[in-house]
Amino acid sequence: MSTPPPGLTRDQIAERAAQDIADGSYVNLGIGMPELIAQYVPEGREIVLHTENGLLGMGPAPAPDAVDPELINAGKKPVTANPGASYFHHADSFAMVRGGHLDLCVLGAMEVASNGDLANWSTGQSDAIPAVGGAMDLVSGVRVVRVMTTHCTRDGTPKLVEKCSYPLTGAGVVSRVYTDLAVVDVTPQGFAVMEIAPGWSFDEVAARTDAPLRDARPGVVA
Amino acid sequence: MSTPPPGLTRDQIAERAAQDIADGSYVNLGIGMPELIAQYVPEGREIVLHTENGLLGMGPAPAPDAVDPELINAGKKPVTANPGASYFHHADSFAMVRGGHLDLCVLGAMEVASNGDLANWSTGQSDAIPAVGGAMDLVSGVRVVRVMTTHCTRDGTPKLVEKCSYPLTGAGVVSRVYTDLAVVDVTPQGFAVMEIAPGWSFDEVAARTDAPLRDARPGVVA
Amino acid sequence: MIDKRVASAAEAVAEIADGETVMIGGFGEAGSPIELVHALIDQGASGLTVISNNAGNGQVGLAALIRCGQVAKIVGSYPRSSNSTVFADVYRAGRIELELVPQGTLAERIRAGGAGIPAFFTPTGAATELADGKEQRFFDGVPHVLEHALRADWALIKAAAADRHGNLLFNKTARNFGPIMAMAARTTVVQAASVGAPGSLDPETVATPGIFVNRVVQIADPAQEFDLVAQGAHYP
Amino acid sequence: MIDKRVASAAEAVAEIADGETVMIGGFGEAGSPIELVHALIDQGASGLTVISNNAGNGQVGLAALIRCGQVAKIVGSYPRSSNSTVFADVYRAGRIELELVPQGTLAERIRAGGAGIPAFFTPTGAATELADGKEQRFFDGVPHVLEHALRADWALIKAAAADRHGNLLFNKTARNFGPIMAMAARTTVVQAASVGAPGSLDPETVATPGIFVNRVVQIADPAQEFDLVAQGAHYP
Repeated sequence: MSTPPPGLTRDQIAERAAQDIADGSYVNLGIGMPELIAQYVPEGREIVLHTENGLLGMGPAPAPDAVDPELINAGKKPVTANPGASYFHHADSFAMVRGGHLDLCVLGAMEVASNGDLANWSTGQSDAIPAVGGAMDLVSGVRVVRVMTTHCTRDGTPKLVEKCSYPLTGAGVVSRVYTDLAVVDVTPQGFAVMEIAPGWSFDEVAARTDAPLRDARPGVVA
Repeated sequence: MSTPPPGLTRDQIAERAAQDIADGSYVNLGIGMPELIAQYVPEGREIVLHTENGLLGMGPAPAPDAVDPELINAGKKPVTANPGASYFHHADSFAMVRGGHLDLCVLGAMEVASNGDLANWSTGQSDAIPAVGGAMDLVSGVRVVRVMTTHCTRDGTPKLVEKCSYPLTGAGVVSRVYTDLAVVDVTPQGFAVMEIAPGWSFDEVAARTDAPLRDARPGVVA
Repeated sequence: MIDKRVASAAEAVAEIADGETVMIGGFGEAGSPIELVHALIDQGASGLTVISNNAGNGQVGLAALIRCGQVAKIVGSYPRSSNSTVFADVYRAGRIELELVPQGTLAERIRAGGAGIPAFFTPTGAATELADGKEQRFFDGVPHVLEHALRADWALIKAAAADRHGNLLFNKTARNFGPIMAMAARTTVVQAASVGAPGSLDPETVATPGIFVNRVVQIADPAQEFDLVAQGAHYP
Repeated sequence: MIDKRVASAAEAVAEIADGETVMIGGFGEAGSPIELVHALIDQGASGLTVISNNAGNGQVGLAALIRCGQVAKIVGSYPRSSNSTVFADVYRAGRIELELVPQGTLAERIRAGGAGIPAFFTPTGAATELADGKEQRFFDGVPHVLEHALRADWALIKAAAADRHGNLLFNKTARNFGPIMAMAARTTVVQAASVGAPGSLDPETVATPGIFVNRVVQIADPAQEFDLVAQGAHYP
């Protein structure tokens, strides 16, 4: 088969993920790639970003001369607060998370299984420093959990798998995955491809996925 | 035996109970008679009153023309807030109670048993309207629970008993009782009389108590 | 755009359906969302389960809702009132069910409902008849009971100030159950004396973040239940 | 008279004893009670169990406390740091124990410790290896784990403003664990940039009521851990 073109850039994935966020949503964006999504919320939609360290209504990064070291996000980077923001302590913040008050979170992933299992906190390696943060809370409490990730690791190993090999963050929690190659839904029948990156074929995406894929693109008869 | 003089007035009982409140204490005073205690805190001692509906630093009743219907105590009466006060919601208020943060509460009683059991919420009568409020929370969480009450009911029935006949508020919770006739401690050996009202004898108090009494007054050899 | 304002109390409570569970804020007469409760009386939903610390005062608000026969069950801690016989009369007539809960347990069960905690152990009420039939367990030698979260279809609460996002400030001890009921209901309806633009409230002082609020009705000059009861007012 | 002020950070932490449990506020570099932690380093108590979301940054604060060998165990959610290898080095050398807790469970366990709730069920972490060995139970068909309260001998936290009674205000996301740790310790020590008379703080906006606070030290111009780490500062 011919070599496909490059997949979507990180910004393009973020832009695609942002299109699915409804006006008025309360959203938590995971540390790293998912943070980019905030920059692509379509014009005319107002969303409220939650950062689990204690801020609802998070705004963009401040100008370098306006950094307040006591106003940071969960990734420990300086941020701002939008009009209508509020500050609260950690127990209240995770009451929002665990209590089902957030509409959506978009997290990074090491692996997503075709039953919706997510692994994104530990490689299980004995010399790694264990660290979990708020990921398990988010996946168990937020109404809709999506993932934004590269389709494969840097060495080409698929991240969409039949069964996670890394320790789980949560079981059966992911409903949709945005990658550089495709938009993939988790369904009762496993992974369903909803969209494919320009220049890529279903078979090329399937070859880079370690689980059965169903072609569910609108207009495509599988 | 000769008829003893009247016992202490409600104000005198309150004054006596107030003397045992240490400077700097956080205190909850039950609805009714115990509320009087606030008026008799000895000069030079600063105490902070908690009212479980959501105020720490409760002050005295306001002037009639300064009543705010949204500033009330647990007895639903208008109060004021002292400098250093704070308002909070009910879950935070009872976190203070249940979490052991209050030094002392003084409650009313229908019965106190010699093992410290307290009954003060229900007569168990089938036509009564059941109501418990915060009493059970207070007795299970506050470090020291004392009682202020008349020694007997209006019809002369003793309130200090060997075993409560009414439904319990809490088991083994009361450590000291202030009445119009005596100050009585609850000890591992049962009730111990620490002080007696002027003009009253130990035997006269014992005759109005429905449990064994030990005379533990300083200087008295039992 | 996030705009949780609705035009009237009637509109805010229009969808409350027969048989649903409604949390109603307030402690005694402080913090009662009188205008919302009266709108619920006008609306007529019946067979309601009401979660509220008390059972109303005088002949207005929750007492009137009960008198109108709309409440099948009360979950609360202190339904006795020195200024109303409405609950007592209906209860003695066997026309209302009561689940009596210690006040702190009531608050914690509501907070748990809002925080995604389905159940917790508490020492409150252990070794009393209110623990009968409940799972018990000892921690550090002290008996505790397992208590379950409370949630509701609706919460009706009163705030002093709000913004378009539903952020809330309360007034003094009228705060009482407002913030936790807002967390524990599927749809939280707030009456607020003022409703400003986002940014009108200091983010450090917001007592209820807007994420917990669904609808805000401005009632610029709310009646005080305290005053209505003192005046002998009767609703409807 | 209630006066919780103490003259210095050294005096405030003087009684912390070997083997005790210390909660340390802060998330990342925001809200770190740097001056209190440095006083604890000077004081020298060892064998401590530290409850803190992270495990320190750079070579100051909690990272320095660990480097000095004073910490036997960390209870936290995210001890990795992009700007410090202190914890990683000590952990790989087998010289520190780690109890890893999901961040929301950590917060809820601390809040439970302060609220007199010995244990609660949470869905977080169920069906993961962090639930291994824990009691599990289904609610509404969803697996939950039983988590136990966390308490401590000491809490060291940072506030923006305090009064003589120990009422506290915080600054933005530096609030993080401060209010709940204050509830869960036998002795809560606060460093605050300003300490006023009772009445200097608006009672509607107090984030931590003074009942949860035992000692207040004024540190008028506190160092920001963020700045110290950026400067490559090293303590002691």
